[in-house]
Amino acid sequence: MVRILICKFLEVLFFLLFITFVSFLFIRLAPGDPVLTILNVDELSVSQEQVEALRTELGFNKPVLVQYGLWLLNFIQLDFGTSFVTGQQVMSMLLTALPATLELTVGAICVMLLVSIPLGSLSALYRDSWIDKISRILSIIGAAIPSFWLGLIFIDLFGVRLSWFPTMGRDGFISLFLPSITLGLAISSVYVRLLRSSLLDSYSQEFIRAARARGLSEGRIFLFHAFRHSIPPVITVFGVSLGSLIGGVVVIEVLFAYPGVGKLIVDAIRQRDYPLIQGYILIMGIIVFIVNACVDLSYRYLNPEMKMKERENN
Amino acid sequence: MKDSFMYLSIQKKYRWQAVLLISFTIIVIIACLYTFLYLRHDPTYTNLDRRLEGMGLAHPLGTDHLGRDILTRLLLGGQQTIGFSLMALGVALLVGIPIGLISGYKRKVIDRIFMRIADGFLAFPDTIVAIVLSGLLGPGIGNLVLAIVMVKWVNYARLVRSTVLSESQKEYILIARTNGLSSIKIMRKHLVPHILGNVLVMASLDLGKIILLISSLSYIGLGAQPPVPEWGAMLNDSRPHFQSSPELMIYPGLAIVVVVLITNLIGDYLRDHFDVKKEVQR
Amino acid sequence: LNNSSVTEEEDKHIHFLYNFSTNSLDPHVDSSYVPLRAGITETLIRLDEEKLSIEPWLAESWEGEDGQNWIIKLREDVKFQNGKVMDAEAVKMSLERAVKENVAIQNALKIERIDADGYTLRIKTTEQFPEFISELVNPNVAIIDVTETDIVNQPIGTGPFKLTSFVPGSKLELERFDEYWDGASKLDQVTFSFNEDANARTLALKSGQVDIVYRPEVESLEMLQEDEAIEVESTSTFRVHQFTMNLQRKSIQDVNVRRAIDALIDRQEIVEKILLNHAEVAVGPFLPSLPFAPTYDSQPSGENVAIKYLEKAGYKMKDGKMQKNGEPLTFTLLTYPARADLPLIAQVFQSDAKQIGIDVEIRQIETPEEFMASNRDWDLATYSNLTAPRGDAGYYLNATYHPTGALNFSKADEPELTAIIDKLNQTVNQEDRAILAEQAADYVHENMINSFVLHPSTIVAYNKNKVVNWVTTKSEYYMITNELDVK
Amino acid sequence: MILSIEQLSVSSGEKKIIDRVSLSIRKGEWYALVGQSGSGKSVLSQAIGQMLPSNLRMEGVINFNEHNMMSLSRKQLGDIRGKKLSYIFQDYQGSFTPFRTIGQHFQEYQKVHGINNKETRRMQTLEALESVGLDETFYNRYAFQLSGGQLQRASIALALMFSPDLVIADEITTALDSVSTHRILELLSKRQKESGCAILFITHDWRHVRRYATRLAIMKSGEIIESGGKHRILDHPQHEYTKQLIKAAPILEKGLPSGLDGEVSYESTFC
Amino acid sequence: MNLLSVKQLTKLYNGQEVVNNLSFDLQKGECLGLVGESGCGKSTIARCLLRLENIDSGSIFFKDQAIENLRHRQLIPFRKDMQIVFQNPTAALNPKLKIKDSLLDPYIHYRNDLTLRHFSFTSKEQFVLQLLDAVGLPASLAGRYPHELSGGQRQRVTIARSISIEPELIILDEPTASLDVISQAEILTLLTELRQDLNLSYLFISHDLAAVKQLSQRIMVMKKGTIVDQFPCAELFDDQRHDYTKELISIF
Ligand SMILES: Nc1ncnc2c1ncn2[C@@H]1O[C@H](COP(=O)(O)OP(=O)(O)OP(=O)(O)O)[C@@H](O)[C@H]1O
Ligand SMILES: Nc1ncnc2c1ncn2[C@@H]1O[C@H](COP(=O)(O)OP(=O)(O)OP(=O)(O)O)[C@@H](O)[C@H]1O
Ligand SMILES: [Mg+2]
Ligand SMILES: [Mg+2]
Repeated sequence: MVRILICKFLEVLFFLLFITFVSFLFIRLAPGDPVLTILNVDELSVSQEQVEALRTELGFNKPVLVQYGLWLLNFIQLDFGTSFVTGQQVMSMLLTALPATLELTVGAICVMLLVSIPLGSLSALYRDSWIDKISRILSIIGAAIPSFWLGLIFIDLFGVRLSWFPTMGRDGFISLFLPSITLGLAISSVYVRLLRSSLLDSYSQEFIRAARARGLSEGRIFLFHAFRHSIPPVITVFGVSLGSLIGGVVVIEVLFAYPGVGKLIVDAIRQRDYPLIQGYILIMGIIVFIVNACVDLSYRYLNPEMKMKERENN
Repeated sequence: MKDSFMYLSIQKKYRWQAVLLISFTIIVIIACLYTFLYLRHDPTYTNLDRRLEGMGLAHPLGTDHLGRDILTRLLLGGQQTIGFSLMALGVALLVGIPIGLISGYKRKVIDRIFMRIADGFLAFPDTIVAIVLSGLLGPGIGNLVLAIVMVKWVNYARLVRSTVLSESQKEYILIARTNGLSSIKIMRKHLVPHILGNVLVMASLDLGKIILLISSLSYIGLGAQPPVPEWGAMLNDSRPHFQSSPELMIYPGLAIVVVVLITNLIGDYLRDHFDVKKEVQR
Repeated sequence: LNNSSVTEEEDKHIHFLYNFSTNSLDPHVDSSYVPLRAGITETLIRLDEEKLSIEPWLAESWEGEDGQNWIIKLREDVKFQNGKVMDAEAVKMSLERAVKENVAIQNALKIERIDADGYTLRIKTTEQFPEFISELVNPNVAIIDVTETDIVNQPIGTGPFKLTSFVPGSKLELERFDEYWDGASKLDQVTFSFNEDANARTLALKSGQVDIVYRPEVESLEMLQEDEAIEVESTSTFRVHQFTMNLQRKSIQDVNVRRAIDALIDRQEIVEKILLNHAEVAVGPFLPSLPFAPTYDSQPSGENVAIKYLEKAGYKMKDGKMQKNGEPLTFTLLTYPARADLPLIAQVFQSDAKQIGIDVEIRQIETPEEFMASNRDWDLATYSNLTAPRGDAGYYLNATYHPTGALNFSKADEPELTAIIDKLNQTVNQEDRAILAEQAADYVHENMINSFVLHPSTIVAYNKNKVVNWVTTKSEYYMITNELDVK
Repeated sequence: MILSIEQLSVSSGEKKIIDRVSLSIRKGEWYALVGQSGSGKSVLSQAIGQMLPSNLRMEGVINFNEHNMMSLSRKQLGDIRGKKLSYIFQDYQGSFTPFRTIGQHFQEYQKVHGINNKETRRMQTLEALESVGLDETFYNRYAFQLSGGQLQRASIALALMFSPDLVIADEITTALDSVSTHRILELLSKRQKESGCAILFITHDWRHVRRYATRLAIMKSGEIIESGGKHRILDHPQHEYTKQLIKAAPILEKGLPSGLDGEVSYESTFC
Repeated sequence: MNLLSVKQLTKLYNGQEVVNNLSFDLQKGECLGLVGESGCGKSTIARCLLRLENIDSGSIFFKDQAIENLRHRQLIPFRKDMQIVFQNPTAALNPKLKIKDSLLDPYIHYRNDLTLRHFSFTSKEQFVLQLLDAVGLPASLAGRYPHELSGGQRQRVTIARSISIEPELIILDEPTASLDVISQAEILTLLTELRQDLNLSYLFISHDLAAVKQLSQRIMVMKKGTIVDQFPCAELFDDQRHDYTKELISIF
């Protein structure tokens, strides 16, 4: 048990080192730096010596490896640095913005579940019926519509013409609707199709026939046998596509002026706010890692075979 | 998930779809070729006196906010968008397939190294990498392609690797080994044909995603540069006119939807096609 | 506008929508200047929007004949929003914090020492620095109570409104400060929110969610104007859109080529068709209404003029290309998307140049300053610059034309011009400064070091059935004031 | 007569999979169904319980226990299936839902057939497992933790739980090795004798027919080409195909063509 | 002369002995049957003999040469004299290759080291036809893909492939288990004929006593990784047989 914990710990450590190092490299090797932004050259007079002086002060003239080492040293002391632009602690900025993003993501996932579970199940259960055809067409079209485009249409329709929802910002529960519906719809087409095919796969399994032979009702078979068997592939895909979900959040946040980490990072990239970018990548990496660990755990729960094997190995 | 098919397993049903798909694709290709061979309008010619004109004989779809012909730009944009997506996909395939093959077949050290690298890459959310990378390297479609390759190759390497891992357990590979084939020959002769189907399916489904990714990055200003008429960039350009001339956003948006739809349909079609065969084999 | 008629009887409230967002409210650091703009903080000196010169604000008066030792007298009736009195000691601490927290401010103020005495401040600058007082207009030099703990999220200033809540990146809720020294506002509350999407801002005004919108989408103005209830105001700013010329490039070094480029820019059409008249054609860098802006003779422009200049420079049209010694004339033109009209101007220029056989390659970059400084393989760049942000020409001339200036992307090194600027830096008297600034501007125009396109306007749209006393300022510094009211 | 099938046809689109088959099974008998691969044996067996996939159409008459199976409602069918008519399938692993324990399968099975007391259900489950030689440690195990033979035994226990009138066993031993096969069939035969149910036994293996069946039918391309008593067919096959089939069977010792003396008693090797 | 001789072969999987200290000899031209219930290690032996799997201890002599430690290159001359036929013909044929290509696969790789005695041909097509003919398949199958064939036909193809380079030893790992009785009988007959025609040696693995008895001269009975009984075919019903053998006979 102790060995496994140590292994897991080392794995996390390796992982963190890897993503921070690679992102550090990319960020620092990319052209451009934030010195001119910091000095507000647009409005204040600055001489080239002052620019160089600041560059030296921030350590941009040191070799990348040394910079990384220094960053790592701070990181170990749980100091993620301060934003060049706002002068605030990077972590506190990210943590204040994170709840908004989480809300949006959870909202989107709820929409996704609300859409894809009924649609996917119905089209699998009534294969080739009109409902199946409609949901298939919808999901194919859904996969082809750019989310930002859909969002604009929603803003125009529900925000302006109908005035049902606010078009922007984060102002209570109601402002969550449009962005999370947009994002939710954008991702759900994948899951409708996935759930459908996964259910069909389950229904072609022998144990469904066996359950029928035992006289179980169709409802029971769906709930307790087929549906549960269909979840793992869906979860796998969820884990794998988490990255594009997080990316989708960025686009949606920009579109809806939603004050989450996505908007934060787009600004940070524009202003070359290195510590913030670095912190963002770190946090997202950790989130992806945690979610994927949960996905692994859920396998263990959903698939007793894995659970037992694990137990034997220990 | 072994067989995830969208359509009936009856092959006859595919035929009309195939016809539809092929004709769609041909239309798109012809349209793009048309502009390539014969441009009625210079896509970068601005004429501020004729901005935001509606449909008409001279400009079938009207003009944009700088008085340029929308149809020409739309078609040229098709070449850009599709061309660059294909390029990104192609490079990702060229990188991913060999690595996946080697790491799946050779296992041991190579595989372990690869798996670590792949894990690392997967830890970065792909869209984020693309955003950060193209944001940092500066806007420009070349950088965007590079960013997409960086995030996509891993998927192919993994797919190939897992196919190879499961295939190389099969007895025909054992027999090939007893028959003295070298690793390279086994890979080339027995494994490559096997993975191509899967890769093709995944690639055609990916194409749509890449098109969407390129245009959404262009939309938030990280993609193509003006006056290149990339569809996402066109959408971005037309954003200010969303209220007054919504058609400026409708055309490129619809173009994206249609092309992605086609690639998705092709992908689904291929997937079913390959799956049906598998069914028979079982 | 369905909600507009419903004005609350008991609660006077205005919702203002701004075009930038900020994640920090630190008045000394935040470069979006939101605390000042939202009426939380104030500076010692302010810009008089009518005369376009500086006037005292929290200060009462100032002296500084030698341009290095300054004496500033403060108003004695000013209180911070926490009830503390603003005296020289508090101002000193506030200034010191600004200098400490913000390198840019440190560079801009060049303060050597501050002494506080009752309501009098004595400040010594490190060198002779005539612009010192005008630099105090900078919103990042706002006066706050630095003894407060959470300056980033809860700054305490002297302005007419105090902060009640702040959602980073989203909005501020403000409430009237009853003890405001210049007469408390009649409004009870103000919401100051951000949205960076111009479309979304327009939509928010149309749907009645907000009352005042800063920079609505230009393209949608016509539609807004159709609405009886909406007033659209547009005021030219101190900003100029210019073509920066890279004087290190061979072809650009020829003044006739520069003149040809200048002649090719169809300013009138750009102003009319791209900015829809919400801009003023620019010949020189300074807004014509500024005291030191030179007057220019009208000059011929257009393709033919450009071709003439090019012929003077030795170029000939051959095979549809403008050529000299068999070398076709081509330009690489930089532009960046942060100011949406710049890429459009670039594209129009590209198209116009093509008509006379010049190929222009547009390269879009993200951070123009950094890129232009470190890469020199470009000929032209569209750039937008504040030319007299605090009513003084010193900043722009130093930054853009002095060989040591950080914004000297042309790499201009003209001894005559440098001498004028150096002299300007020694001159304290306002009239003399104006003359020198004019000289410099004339020199720039004469030698076509940069070419100027237009002064964009600030556009503000508001619900005129509700909002009273809104003023759109040229400096864009002052937005929420104690005068603002609702019907 | 437990089951009588008259003129049953099953078709998929235009193609006839089963062509006018008639067959009847008596109470308590062991009825074997032998035939070519793909001749429609499994389809026939599924048609009896109305469990055909939706793309197959069927016509004809199936009378089970005086009920016309075709005219029953879903609810009534559910009651018959599992209670009066039960199935054992070839794929032992697949007969159990992978994420439910053996005990849960038994529990659920009894619950849907009206046994409401949980403790009773548990007791009966343990008893049933006991009767096929599985002790209570198997109660909490998952299917993948059992060997093929053990799983088939559990399936048998499950199928015989409510003493059905007819058990349909579709190639239940082809996936098992010879030793396990033997044990399973011995067990099935023993349990059949105890409960008195009839068995429709689908197989490829003449040895099993010879040893256990009372009557048999031979199928080829969707038709029953020959049916009758075991000895009649084994000793005097009429149809050419039947002759071929019998001839092709591997023979270990000479002189046992009919299986008459195959019914020699021997020590049961299990328990 | 012993064609194959195995001495104290042991193979571990995850620390468990799957094949335990096993020794046997196989003469040239002989068919040796190996029976035992599933999971007792029969296939493992087959893989070890072909060196598809490294063994943990013991030695394998093929034509009196030890091959247990040879590397890939050094093994080639031995491998061309041994072939294997697996239980599941579907998995043993590459689904993406046409039958004729699968058939020619070994020949193409060993062609330079081979001198064929039984087959003589001028073109590859001819060779394919001869091979198909040898296992009683129609020539029309050559251009098809594996999934277009029935199980019995596929198994014949794998047998044809294994004899294409005229090996001396063929390991038959349950070649008939997945087939129906009629096909089974046909395959067994075919194998017998081929053995006599080409002078082959077989190691015939099965758990079907009847099949083994029909094909082999000697029988080995295996249980849990060890050989418990070994005898000439004629002595199958003798009294001194091992208990396990008796059980196998009794349940037959
Ligand atoms: N759902 C279905 N749709 C269409 N055809 C089917 C379906 N199920 C079975 N068939 C066809 O019906 C025929 C009979 O199949 P069945 O499974 O009953 O054969 P079988 O006699 O059980 O064979 P085996 O001995 O191999 O199990 C086969 O040709 C098969 O292809
Ligand atoms: N690669 C492997 N890793 C771990 N264990 C294995 C491996 N291959 C086989 N085994 C184990 O070795 C034992 C013998 O397997 P083998 O396949 O040789 O049996 P067999 O006699 O051929 O059985 P069958 O008659 O079912 O083919 C089994 O218990 C199996 O689980
Ligand atoms: Mg069957
Ligand atoms: Mg085996």
